[in-house]
Amino acid sequence: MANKRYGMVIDLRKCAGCHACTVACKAENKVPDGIKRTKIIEEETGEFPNVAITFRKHQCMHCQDAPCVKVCPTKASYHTEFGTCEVDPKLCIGCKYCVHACPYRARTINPENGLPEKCTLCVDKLAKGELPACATTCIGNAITVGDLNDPNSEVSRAVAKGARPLNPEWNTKPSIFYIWNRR
Amino acid sequence: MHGEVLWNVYIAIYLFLAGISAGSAVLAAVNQLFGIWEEKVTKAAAYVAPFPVMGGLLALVLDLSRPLNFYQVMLHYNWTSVMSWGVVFLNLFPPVALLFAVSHFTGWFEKYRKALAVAVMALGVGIGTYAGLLLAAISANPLWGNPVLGVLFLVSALSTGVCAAMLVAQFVFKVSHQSLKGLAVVDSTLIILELVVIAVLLIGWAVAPTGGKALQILLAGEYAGIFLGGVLVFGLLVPLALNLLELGAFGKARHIPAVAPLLVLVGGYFLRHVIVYAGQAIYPLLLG
Amino acid sequence: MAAMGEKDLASIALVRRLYEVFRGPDAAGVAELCAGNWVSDVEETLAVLGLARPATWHSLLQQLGTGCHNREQMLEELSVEHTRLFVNAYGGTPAPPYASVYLNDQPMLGGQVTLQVIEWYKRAGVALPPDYPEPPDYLPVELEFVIHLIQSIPEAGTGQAASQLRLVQREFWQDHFRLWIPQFVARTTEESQHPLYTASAEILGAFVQQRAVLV
Amino acid sequence: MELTRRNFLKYLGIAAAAGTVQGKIALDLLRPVPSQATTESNVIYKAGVCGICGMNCAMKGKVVDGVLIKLEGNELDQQSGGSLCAKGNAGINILYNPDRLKYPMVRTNPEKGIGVDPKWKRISWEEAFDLAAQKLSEIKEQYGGKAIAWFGGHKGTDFLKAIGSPNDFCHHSTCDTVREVACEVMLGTSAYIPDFAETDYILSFGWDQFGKAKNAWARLMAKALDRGAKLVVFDPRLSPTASKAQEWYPVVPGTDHALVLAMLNVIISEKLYDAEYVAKYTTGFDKLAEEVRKYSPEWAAELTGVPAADIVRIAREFAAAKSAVIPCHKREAAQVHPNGMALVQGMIALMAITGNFERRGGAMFRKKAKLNKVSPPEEAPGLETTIRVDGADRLPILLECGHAVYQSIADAILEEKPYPLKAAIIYKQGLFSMPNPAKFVEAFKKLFIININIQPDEMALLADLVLPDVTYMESATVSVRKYHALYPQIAVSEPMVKPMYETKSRSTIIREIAKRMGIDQYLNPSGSSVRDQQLSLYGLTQKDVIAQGGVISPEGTEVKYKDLTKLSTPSGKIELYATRLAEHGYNPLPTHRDEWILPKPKAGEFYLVTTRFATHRHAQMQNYRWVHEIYPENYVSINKKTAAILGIADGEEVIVESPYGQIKIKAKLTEAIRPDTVCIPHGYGHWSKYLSNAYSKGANDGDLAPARSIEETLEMDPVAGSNNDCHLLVKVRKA
Repeated sequence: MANKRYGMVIDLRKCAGCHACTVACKAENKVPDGIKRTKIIEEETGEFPNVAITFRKHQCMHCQDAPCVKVCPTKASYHTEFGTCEVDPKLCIGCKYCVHACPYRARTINPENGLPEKCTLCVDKLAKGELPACATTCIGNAITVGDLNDPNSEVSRAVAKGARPLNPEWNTKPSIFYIWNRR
Repeated sequence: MHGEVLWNVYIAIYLFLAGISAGSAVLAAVNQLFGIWEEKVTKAAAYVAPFPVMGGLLALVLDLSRPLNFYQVMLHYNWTSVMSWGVVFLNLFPPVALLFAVSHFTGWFEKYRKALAVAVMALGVGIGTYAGLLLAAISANPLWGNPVLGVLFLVSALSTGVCAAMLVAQFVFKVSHQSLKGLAVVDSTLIILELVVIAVLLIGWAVAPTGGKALQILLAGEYAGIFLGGVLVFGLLVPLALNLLELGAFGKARHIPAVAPLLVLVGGYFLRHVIVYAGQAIYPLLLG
Repeated sequence: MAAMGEKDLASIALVRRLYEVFRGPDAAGVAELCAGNWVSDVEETLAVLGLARPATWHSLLQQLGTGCHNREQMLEELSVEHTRLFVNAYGGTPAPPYASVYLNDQPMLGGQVTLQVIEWYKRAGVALPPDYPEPPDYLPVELEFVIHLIQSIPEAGTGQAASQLRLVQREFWQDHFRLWIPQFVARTTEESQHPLYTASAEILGAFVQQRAVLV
Repeated sequence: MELTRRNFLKYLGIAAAAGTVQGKIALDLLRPVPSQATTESNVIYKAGVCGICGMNCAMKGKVVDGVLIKLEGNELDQQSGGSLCAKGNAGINILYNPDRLKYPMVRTNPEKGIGVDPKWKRISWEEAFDLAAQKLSEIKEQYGGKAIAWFGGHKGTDFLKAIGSPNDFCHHSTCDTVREVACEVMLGTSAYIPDFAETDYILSFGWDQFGKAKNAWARLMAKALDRGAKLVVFDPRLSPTASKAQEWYPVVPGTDHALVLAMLNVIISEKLYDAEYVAKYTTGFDKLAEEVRKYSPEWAAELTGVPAADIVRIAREFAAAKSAVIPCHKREAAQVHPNGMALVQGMIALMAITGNFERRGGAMFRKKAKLNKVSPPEEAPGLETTIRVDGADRLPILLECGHAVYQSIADAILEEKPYPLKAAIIYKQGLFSMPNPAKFVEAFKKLFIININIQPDEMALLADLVLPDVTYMESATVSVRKYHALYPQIAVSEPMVKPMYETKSRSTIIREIAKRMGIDQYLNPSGSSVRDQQLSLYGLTQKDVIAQGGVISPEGTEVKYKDLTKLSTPSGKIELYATRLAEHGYNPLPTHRDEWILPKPKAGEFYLVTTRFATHRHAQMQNYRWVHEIYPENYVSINKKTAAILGIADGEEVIVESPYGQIKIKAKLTEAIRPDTVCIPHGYGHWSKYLSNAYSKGANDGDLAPARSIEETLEMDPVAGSNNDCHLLVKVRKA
């Protein structure tokens, strides 16, 4: 089993909602027209004048207990040695079960090759010791990437300090954590 | 806002055809084992059983976005995936059902017919149930993620299977009016059961925290017409009424041979269509 | 050294004539058209290749017949139409003559498709001069590459070099050229208001359809 | 064998005889090279400078086989800090957009106007240069050089000088002239930089660089917030910046000035100011104190809707903070109102009396690196006249700042006052940069227009001659860090890829035209030798800087503080009482003028504020796929409750009408805006059908703006000449 678990802590207090991550990802990963692997979701709560807006970077959560991996009939969806969720194009038959099973709605189908299209945490860059494209370009420095299984990593420390995943009640053990906006 | 449709009409067709096969297989097996009606009924149902699911499999392959990799699903299994279980059933059912049909057609392996019947019934129930469970396993989906869906798909599979067999029994094998009446009783029972299961589902959604969306889309949203009209009224209530007429519940019996089973079949398709489409429309893909 | 067959020569001549059209009109080109050289070469090569004349051939001849009385005006018309079809047009350029626009995951130039084309050129032993301003997947460049492959394969004989070239030719045609040209042709014929471009696109489409099976 | 009879062999130049052919046809384009079996690509990184916004972030471009694959920020650069915004990342779209202008073109349709197809014809550069030179020479001959104008970026100043024209136009009066002029007269420089990295307190009056994603400022403000700095935002809408603030006050649009004055009043009357700093580094404090005495917090509360107690508290917090800053960029909501100039004066005074200029965490002066000067080989003969078409000669301080009056040009052209304009070279200015563009279209119909442009936008459609420009990814530059230069720094770029198609740089184009007019000796030299010459001040060449990572910091990266007694103001100090304004007969103090406060909107009427999406710069990015996809169209934000009263549903089309025009646009209902205010993001409504993605998406807020004549401008803002785009009320109704 993989003993690394790469994940991301996204500090929503620093996220300007600028979409640089979305565009950098498109450039890095040649994501087809009309599809985004990561995107900013703007959430407004409250009533004027007590209103808050949160910009949240949304993407594949790289769950450790991933519904997509669980439902894939051919084990094409799997965890890499970095603990990220990945799709093996050789095994994938394009049944789309994973797309429907993902509670975060973080997958779609690439019309060019029929494969599930989603964030890979730029696993090829991780393998080279580089950071994902979104993390390097983030103008608010809101994105930290590291090994959650290493208690001394910056991400682990942020999690220890209270960074939370989205919908932990789904028990999918996501590897993407958020530090929520204070307003 | 509308969700992206990734599972389209092919999947609805597949679910529908697989259900017919499952239902008629169970009917054939039950009559084989218990001899409730004349043998022609078994024959009719046994002849129906293997074929729709084969058409369904074709539809399934057409739905794949990587159809050339189709064979991988038979080489690699993932036992946490309901779909892999389905693959097992789908691998075994057609040959067994075909064997059963051949046995009735040619009279071969008559000795093993009962054993075949047991196998065909088990696999039929498997196919009839797993499709619903496949959707039910998607627990994040407020419409699909409901285990009762497995029961609904099974009951509907039996109902459509019985109706398909009824049509063949009636027009190809010219079975007796008596047997048809008996099948109409079975069909009516299944329809009532299906209505009860639907009621349970609706109540389930009504009390579930996220079920409101499911109710909204089925009862008031863009799929309300097809669900209320196509499934409930014309697919269940009208054929039930026709069956009851047929059975003399309202006085003099009359013969309206094909209408009720046909309506049940059409309703059976609509049911799967609605569930497949509404389940996708219920919330959008976030990364489109 | 194996010689090129008649069909290869005709293909080269035809592609060359099409190349002249898609590269854009100039006074010399109009002179060729009006002298009838362009038409007769195309007719002859089509006959050798067993390809039919396109449906718009007759109207092209008519247009040339009347248009050649005022060559300057004809050049003007061709220029405006070439610009509209292939450069910048009101409502979006109908048929950008760049493969990447059709084949990239994203509708823009550059990207994987351009890199692939560069690789095929490299493997076939050709390159664009550094100061050539158009991108490598520009239609006239790819047409020249088609010519290059046709004439260098027989020349390379039967050795490893020849099989390498044949492999490049097969990849270039199957994974690339035959995929985007039909789209380009469809868009051009749909939008073109001048029979020279309609006819040339139709001929290009027919030629690619025929030859794609052979390579 | 029939071969011998084939005519086409003659065409191919191939000799054929008796069944054999000899020769090979020569290729025009492809050249033989040693064939390579390898499929390995050759990846290199090139040094670049982003050209999308004025921040000019230093970048690295990943280039494979001459194809630009990806852009990344250069971490050596204090502005980019290693990151790029969405726009910067989408730069590749600009380079490789199929809609791009590729060759010189002339219009063949003489009719011009909105929605009229110019019916372009590709021509050669020779023809283009000849045509341009001939037209401009004719006009110069007949009407004088002054009949020729340059629009955009002051990049044609030398050309205008060479032909004797004073008409050098830029867009700043619809943008940031109030800030520039106020800073010039009080600080002797055109801008200051917020030292977010160290600050403890940030006060924003509509300033929203989070929302606009200006790289360094957004990044450093995020850092400030992370460090626990306090952010207080006054903005009629909950902007992205406001969404990060501890306190947000939805102030009445156009009234921020009253807040600043009341805070000055509190700080001075409660003696919370830094008396020692004031005495040492400022002049005119007593006059300021006298002026602000009348602006009580209660008075401001009445105008602005911000409770007096909060004004007092914030003023005290601001004064007590160890360091505090009021960032001010341009075109913030409050500055597009006639009190805008005084507002910036007040902001500067507020920071000055609390001792926050040139202090850690306060407002810093730009530390711009020097370069060796380059000048033309020959001095130009001089201007024909100093009287300008835009009337900027009547605003001496604005002119000294090097700017123009933009909005007045349309009327001047139409009325031919003070003299007729006949031709314009328009570079980097879209039609949508102009307020009330319909009026400008009418004006432009009267001119011969040469447009140097990258994409076929509305300006290109109005042009007589379209000349394709290179992008910043195809050219080299020496770029002095300016926007956020805490220490002197220079970034150098090289062409990442060679210029595509037949595009040429502006300097080449202008030189070729000038050559044909016989005036090229008056132009600034350009090219790589000039860049080397500029850098020779540091004993370096362009290549050396690129070898050092593309960015150099000649004096190190330490922040050095400027002596605040040696400023470029007349007194050398910060002038709270701006003597330069007084000299010209203007009010030197940040006096509030009640008559410039808009009347309260009646039912169905609204204040208008504008913004722009983080993914777009002005009206220039909407056609680029990666960012287009994120915000394909704009909308008008309306408060949910107000919309309910008007019966407007979310996503429904509405008509927004101002005294100057109307637009049809979708409504976006939100709680994040004042009920009496609507907000429209800028840059949409493109009507150039050549823009395949942006065409007809959304609407242009500029259609609602006035293009004020010079007389109107002088009445509202005689000092900075700003257009005050949003000094109006709009009506909103269902479409």
